[in-house]
Amino acid sequence: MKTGFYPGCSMKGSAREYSESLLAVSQALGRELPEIPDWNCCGATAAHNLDRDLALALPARILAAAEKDGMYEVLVPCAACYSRLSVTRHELLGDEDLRRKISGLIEADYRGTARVLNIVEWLGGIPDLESKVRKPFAHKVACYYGCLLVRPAGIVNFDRPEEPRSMDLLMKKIGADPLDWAFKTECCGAGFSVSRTDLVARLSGLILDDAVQRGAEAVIVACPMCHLNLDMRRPNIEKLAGKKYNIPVIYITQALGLAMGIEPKKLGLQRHKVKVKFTQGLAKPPAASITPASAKPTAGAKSASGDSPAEAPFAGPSAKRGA
Amino acid sequence: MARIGVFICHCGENISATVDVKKVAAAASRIPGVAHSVEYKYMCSDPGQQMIKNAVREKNLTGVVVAACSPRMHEPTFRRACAEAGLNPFLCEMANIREHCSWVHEKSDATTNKAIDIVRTLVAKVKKNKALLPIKVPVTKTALVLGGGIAGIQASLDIANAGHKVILVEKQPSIGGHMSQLSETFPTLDCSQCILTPRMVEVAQHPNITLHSYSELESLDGFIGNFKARIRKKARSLDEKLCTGCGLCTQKCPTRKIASEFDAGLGLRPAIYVPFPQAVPNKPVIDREHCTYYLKGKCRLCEKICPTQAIRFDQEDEILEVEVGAVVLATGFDIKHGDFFPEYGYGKYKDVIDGLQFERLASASGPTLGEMRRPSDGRVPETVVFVACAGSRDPAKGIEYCSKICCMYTAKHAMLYKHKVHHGRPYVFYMDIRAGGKMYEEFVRRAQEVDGVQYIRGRVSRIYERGGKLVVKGADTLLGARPMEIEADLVVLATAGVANAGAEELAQKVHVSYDPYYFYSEAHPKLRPVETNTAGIFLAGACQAPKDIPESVAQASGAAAKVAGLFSQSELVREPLIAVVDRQAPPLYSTCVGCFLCQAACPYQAIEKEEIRGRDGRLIKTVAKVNPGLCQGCGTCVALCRSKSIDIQGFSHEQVYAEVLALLNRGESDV
Amino acid sequence: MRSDNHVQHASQALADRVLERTGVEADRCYQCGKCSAGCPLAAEMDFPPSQIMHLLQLREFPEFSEMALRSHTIWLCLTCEICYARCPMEIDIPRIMDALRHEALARNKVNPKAKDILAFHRAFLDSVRTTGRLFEMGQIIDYKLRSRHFLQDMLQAPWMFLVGKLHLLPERVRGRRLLGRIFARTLKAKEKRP
Amino acid sequence: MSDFNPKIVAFVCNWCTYAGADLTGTSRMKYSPQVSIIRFPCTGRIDFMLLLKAFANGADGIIVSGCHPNDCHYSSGNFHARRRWIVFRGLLDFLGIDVRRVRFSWVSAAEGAKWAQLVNDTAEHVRQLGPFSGYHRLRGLGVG
Ligand SMILES: Cc1cc2nc3c(=O)[nH]c(=O)nc-3n(C[C@H](O)[C@H](O)[C@H](O)COP(=O)(O)OP(=O)(O)OC[C@H]3O[C@@H](n4cnc5c(N)ncnc54)[C@H](O)[C@@H]3O)c2cc1C
Ligand SMILES: Cc1cc2nc3c(=O)[nH]c(=O)nc-3n(C[C@H](O)[C@H](O)[C@H](O)COP(=O)(O)OP(=O)(O)OC[C@H]3O[C@@H](n4cnc5c(N)ncnc54)[C@H](O)[C@@H]3O)c2cc1C
Ligand code: SF4
Ligand code: SF4
Ligand code: SF4
Ligand code: SF4
Ligand code: SF4
Ligand code: SF4
Ligand code: SF4
Ligand code: SF4
Repeated sequence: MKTGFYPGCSMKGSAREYSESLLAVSQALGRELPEIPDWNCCGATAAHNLDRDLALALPARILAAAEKDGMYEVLVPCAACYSRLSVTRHELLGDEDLRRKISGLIEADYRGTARVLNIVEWLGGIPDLESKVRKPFAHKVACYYGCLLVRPAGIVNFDRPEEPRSMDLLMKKIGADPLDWAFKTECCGAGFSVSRTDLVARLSGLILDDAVQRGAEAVIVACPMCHLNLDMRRPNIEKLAGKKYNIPVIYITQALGLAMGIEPKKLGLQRHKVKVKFTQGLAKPPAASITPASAKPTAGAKSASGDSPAEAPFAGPSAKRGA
Repeated sequence: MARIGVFICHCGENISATVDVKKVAAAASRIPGVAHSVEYKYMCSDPGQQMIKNAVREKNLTGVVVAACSPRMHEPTFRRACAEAGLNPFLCEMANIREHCSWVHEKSDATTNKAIDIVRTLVAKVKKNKALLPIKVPVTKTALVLGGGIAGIQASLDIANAGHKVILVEKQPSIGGHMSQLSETFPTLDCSQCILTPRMVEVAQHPNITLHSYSELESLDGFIGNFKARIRKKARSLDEKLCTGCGLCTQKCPTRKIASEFDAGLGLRPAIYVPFPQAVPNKPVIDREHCTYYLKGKCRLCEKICPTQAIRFDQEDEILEVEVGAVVLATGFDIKHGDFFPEYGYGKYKDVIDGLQFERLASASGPTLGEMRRPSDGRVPETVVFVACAGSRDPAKGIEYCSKICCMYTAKHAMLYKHKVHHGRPYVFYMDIRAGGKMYEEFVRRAQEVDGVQYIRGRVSRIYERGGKLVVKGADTLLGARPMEIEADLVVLATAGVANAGAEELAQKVHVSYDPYYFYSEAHPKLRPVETNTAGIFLAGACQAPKDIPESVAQASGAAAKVAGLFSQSELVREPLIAVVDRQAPPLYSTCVGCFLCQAACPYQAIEKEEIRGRDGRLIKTVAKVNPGLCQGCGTCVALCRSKSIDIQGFSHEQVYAEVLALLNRGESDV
Repeated sequence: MRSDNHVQHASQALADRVLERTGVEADRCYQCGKCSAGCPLAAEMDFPPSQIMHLLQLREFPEFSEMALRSHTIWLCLTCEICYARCPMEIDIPRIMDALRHEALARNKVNPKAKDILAFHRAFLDSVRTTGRLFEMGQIIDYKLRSRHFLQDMLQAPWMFLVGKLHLLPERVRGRRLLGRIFARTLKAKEKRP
Repeated sequence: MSDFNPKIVAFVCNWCTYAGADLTGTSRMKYSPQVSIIRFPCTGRIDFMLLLKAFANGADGIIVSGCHPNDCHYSSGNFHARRRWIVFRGLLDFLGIDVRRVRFSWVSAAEGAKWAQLVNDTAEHVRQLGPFSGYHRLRGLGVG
């Protein structure tokens, strides 16, 4: 009974620090994460954009390999890969003919025994995470779930598609103050990072702007694609918006690692485009990480920080109204 | 031995032109058991009827078949004639040789033969007919009205004014229902309280109406004309007879920060309270969930201050038993609220409110005294977005139907807002405008043309807060579905109208059926819209489906007319064509095996369980029993019963089997 | 069973082909517009998602189906699933978009404005086909050749390399022969590229 | 076979189809005389053993007709009938009776013409099927 690990291509390249931080954290937690033997690319957006069978076959081969290796669940930290793998499992388990057809394509019998886990689910399943915290990550954070972690609800089925809370709860456990903000699940531009950088700059810009307006010190992500768009595409975003955003974008595992006292370098924080400045002392955030626009918190920011979604998601008179 | 008389009618030429009536009469006379067979020009004429009466007396007939027109036309005529001659009317049948024979076939032997077949069939049936006595049930001329909204109020007043007693039971401390919460009402924009309060007072003062407020139905047994109801009068924690309604207690109570139900959570009330100033009865109740004394054992300030010593902390609920002849359900509806619209931030942002909250904001008696101020910071909203169909027509949210009233009240809200904030900008996001009613379309047009409300056709996708404003993301589907954003100060959701939380429980208590959304089902969607499938229980108002005030009132008056009709006689006489369960001598008692398939199938909840006990009180078996007050004689149970233990009078197994055999020209002896 | 043979059913209405392949009924759409209101790229699209649904619904008018197939929309759709999550009729729009893209590709009806997007997808899959995994460096070069956007991202690549995010050599999967066969049986079998 | 005059029994409900057949008469529409009607309060009352009984005693065809769904005078009787009809079809098959000899239909009180049509169609249909000859077998099964 082992939990397998599917890194996915970007974690070997552009999102290297995600995998570095995940492995550092899992090691500190004493959890082994063996990689699925000889895994391949899940096909990402490109495959399902161009061919349905291919889009099912690539993930099916990965899952079949995991099954063969005796893995009963597979951790897929990249939200995009997670989506492809979940969708594939869902579709193949729901359609026997299709399952047989795809099994034929990948020359292996895919059975669907291995469950697919995203990073939030996996971390959420670790008991007593709080006790591992050495230096509370005492920062105001905006948890960014993006699209594929929570949607489509019928397939991923682990948090609600609007106003999700699971990541905020995790952040609370490590001492952070998760903000109530508006762009938790709005799209960052996803796979258009290279082909339509203009669109990515616009969509990601909206996300950063809201986080900054509400006084967030960092955006927490669980997807290399989100990170790429929000961090590496920062110059494009700033150019379009005509202003600077210094807010860092941090993988959930990096935040956790910092709280557990793991050395920033091991977490790959130096590889970010936007410098993560509160890596050492973990005390006060530098003023520079907040743009002038957020210096005077708006009414929204005030009420938002007042009741963080994790503890009182729906405070308000109408919710408590009697019959 | 049967002595059947057969009377064949010519109907002028209507029958005799195609059917050889003489031949039919001759053939009939040869059927075993037929003692008399004649034909005549007009059977329904006075001489025709007289012929039948004479024959019944002179020939000692045990049954009569009139071969003429459709029984739907003249069955009552001939049954009455038989009764007058001393023959039980249920021993008379009609053979339809006009509509089903002479009018639809050409003149021929085949047609005459068919007429003979029909006569033979009915003769076979009538031989198996049994004398039946009409069912008489006494009627208690008191009505129980459940729910004191506008529908319950109207029904109570109409019944009371017809001279009958009414017991009105209202769950809340005051009657008035949702209408009392409304500011102004469409399509005339007259003040809701102004037209409602006089009726509430009338209820309180009417000599024929007994009002039990702050009360609920415990149980209901019995059947039409003869119900027994148990009513729980919840403890108000004060002696209503002593309390003068001076209001000192409510002013002095130190526990004052409780969200007011009447103000839809936008205002506050004390622990001892009257829901609103015009309440009927105008006596407070102590809310034990919040009162400091009940929570912590200290305070009793109200007791000290009350000039009449009316407060009773140890008062207990009281159970009343009443007998009533009819029940009117008028328990109304609710609108959806709570955490069902996360993408709109409903329940999260203070300035995303629902329709009833807007009514309170607009009401001169509301928390802002009618000034348009938004809940979060009290500022006057400059831009207000109204979202129609919020949760209605939305299978994903579990509601497929249109809530019917919200298009109208949304137009009203936008208008009221504009009347109060002249420079304000009201926008309505809608899918369709449903304004079918007298002066309704004109009302909506006025909102657009005169008051300048901007209507945008499209459903809002998302609402979130940004810098103290609410960003509303919509699209105008009439403009290429281009997305658009409006920065609003206030958003009003026209949330779906839904059944009351307790609707299902109540339906089960009184045995009426309900639809998948827990709205009560009418007996027929077109022709019996105010009755339920349970005889003697009627519907009024929004408990049946979302509806506006005029419709609620019309239905309430309809229900009241039905009740008054029922109460117009002291006895209810019903045709005895109902089901009966087999009864036998011991040791069998009944062939019924107690499977109760029949009970589940009966649309009228007419089948009960009866325990058969020995002399020593030991339970021998449980069998089905038909309540003659409820059974409508549909026969569904009969077809379903595998042990053939339930039969229907007038359409019994024996009768219909005899008909089939006779029609196929096989005498009983042939089988 | 759903069929993926795009040509065989060409006489059938597009909406019915889509239904057959995806099980998603565009006909259930009642044009509320909530999808278009929430779609992050609706403003960029020639036909926002609700209009794509309507183009399909009018199945007796082949010219409308054609507009859906040739639309820029289907290539802009990010599969962000926002529309599906919020659609009151629970219509899986992204899935319809997938099916439309596949058909547009198979029938050579790709909107010219989608050229860069398509080039990127192809470069990506080529990389996967040959190595089994995405070789980012290789893909970027391939994409640049296809799209002819030579200057774009020139500034990013050296930086990525510096922080250790770009490798100069691809990782190769042992089972890449099998992957080659998978590609041959799927995408390649249907797509005829110049 | 042309001089074969089938015997068809129609089991109809009082509120819709019986009234519909009355309307056929009042409108003086003509139809085949091979059909005779037996009146029931509701299709829900129609026990399908009766249908077998009719076949066992020489009926060549049967019509069962009542109110349209949702129009039942007793609100749900016709749904029960429809449910039973589905079961009954299977039974007919099992007994070797051609299912086409039984017509299950909805005729409302306003559908006089539909009634005439239904009768003529059924008569024609049964005429083509020929006389029902399986009744000896049915009687052997004890249905008679
Ligand atoms: C925001 C809004 C605005 C509206 N504006 C208008 C308008 O301008 N014009 C218009 O014509 N209509 C309007 N309506 C519709 C109007 O409110 C209804 O038509 C009307 O209230 C229906 O009356 P009712 O008596 O059937 O139900 P209700 O008003 O709901 O009354 C039902 C009563 O029964 C009581 N009750 C419930 N359950 C029980 C129980 N188990 N036992 C005893 N008592 C019980 C309740 O406490 C309540 O007093 C509006 C509705 C809303 C939501
Ligand atoms: C095309 C169409 C389709 C419809 N479809 C449906 C439907 O599917 N479902 C539905 O629920 N409703 C439907 N309706 C509506 C339905 O017809 C009406 O609701 C219903 O007929 C109204 O009944 P009534 O008795 O009020 O009026 P009417 O049916 O008009 O009856 C009025 C009667 O009064 C008589 N009369 C008139 N003046 C006098 C006088 N001075 N003295 C004496 N007698 C007089 C008339 O001759 C007539 O017999 C439809 C209507 C139309 C036009
Ligand atoms: S009884 Fe009927 S058939 Fe005979 S005359 Fe009267 S209306 Fe005509
Ligand atoms: S103070 Fe006494 S009399 Fe006055 S309202 Fe309160 S309970 Fe009634
Ligand atoms: S005892 Fe309760 S109701 Fe009375 S004054 Fe005190 S808190 Fe108010
Ligand atoms: S009445 Fe209007 S707003 Fe209400 S559900 Fe129906 S269409 Fe929507
Ligand atoms: S179906 Fe027949 S046997 Fe069963 S309970 Fe009813 S009457 Fe008795
Ligand atoms: S005849 Fe109909 S109403 Fe009467 S008991 Fe049977 S099923 Fe119920
Ligand atoms: S949200 Fe759904 S129903 Fe509404 S327009 Fe879009 S696809 Fe159609
Ligand atoms: S899935 Fe596509 S169509 Fe739907 S909202 Fe996202 S981008 Fe728009």
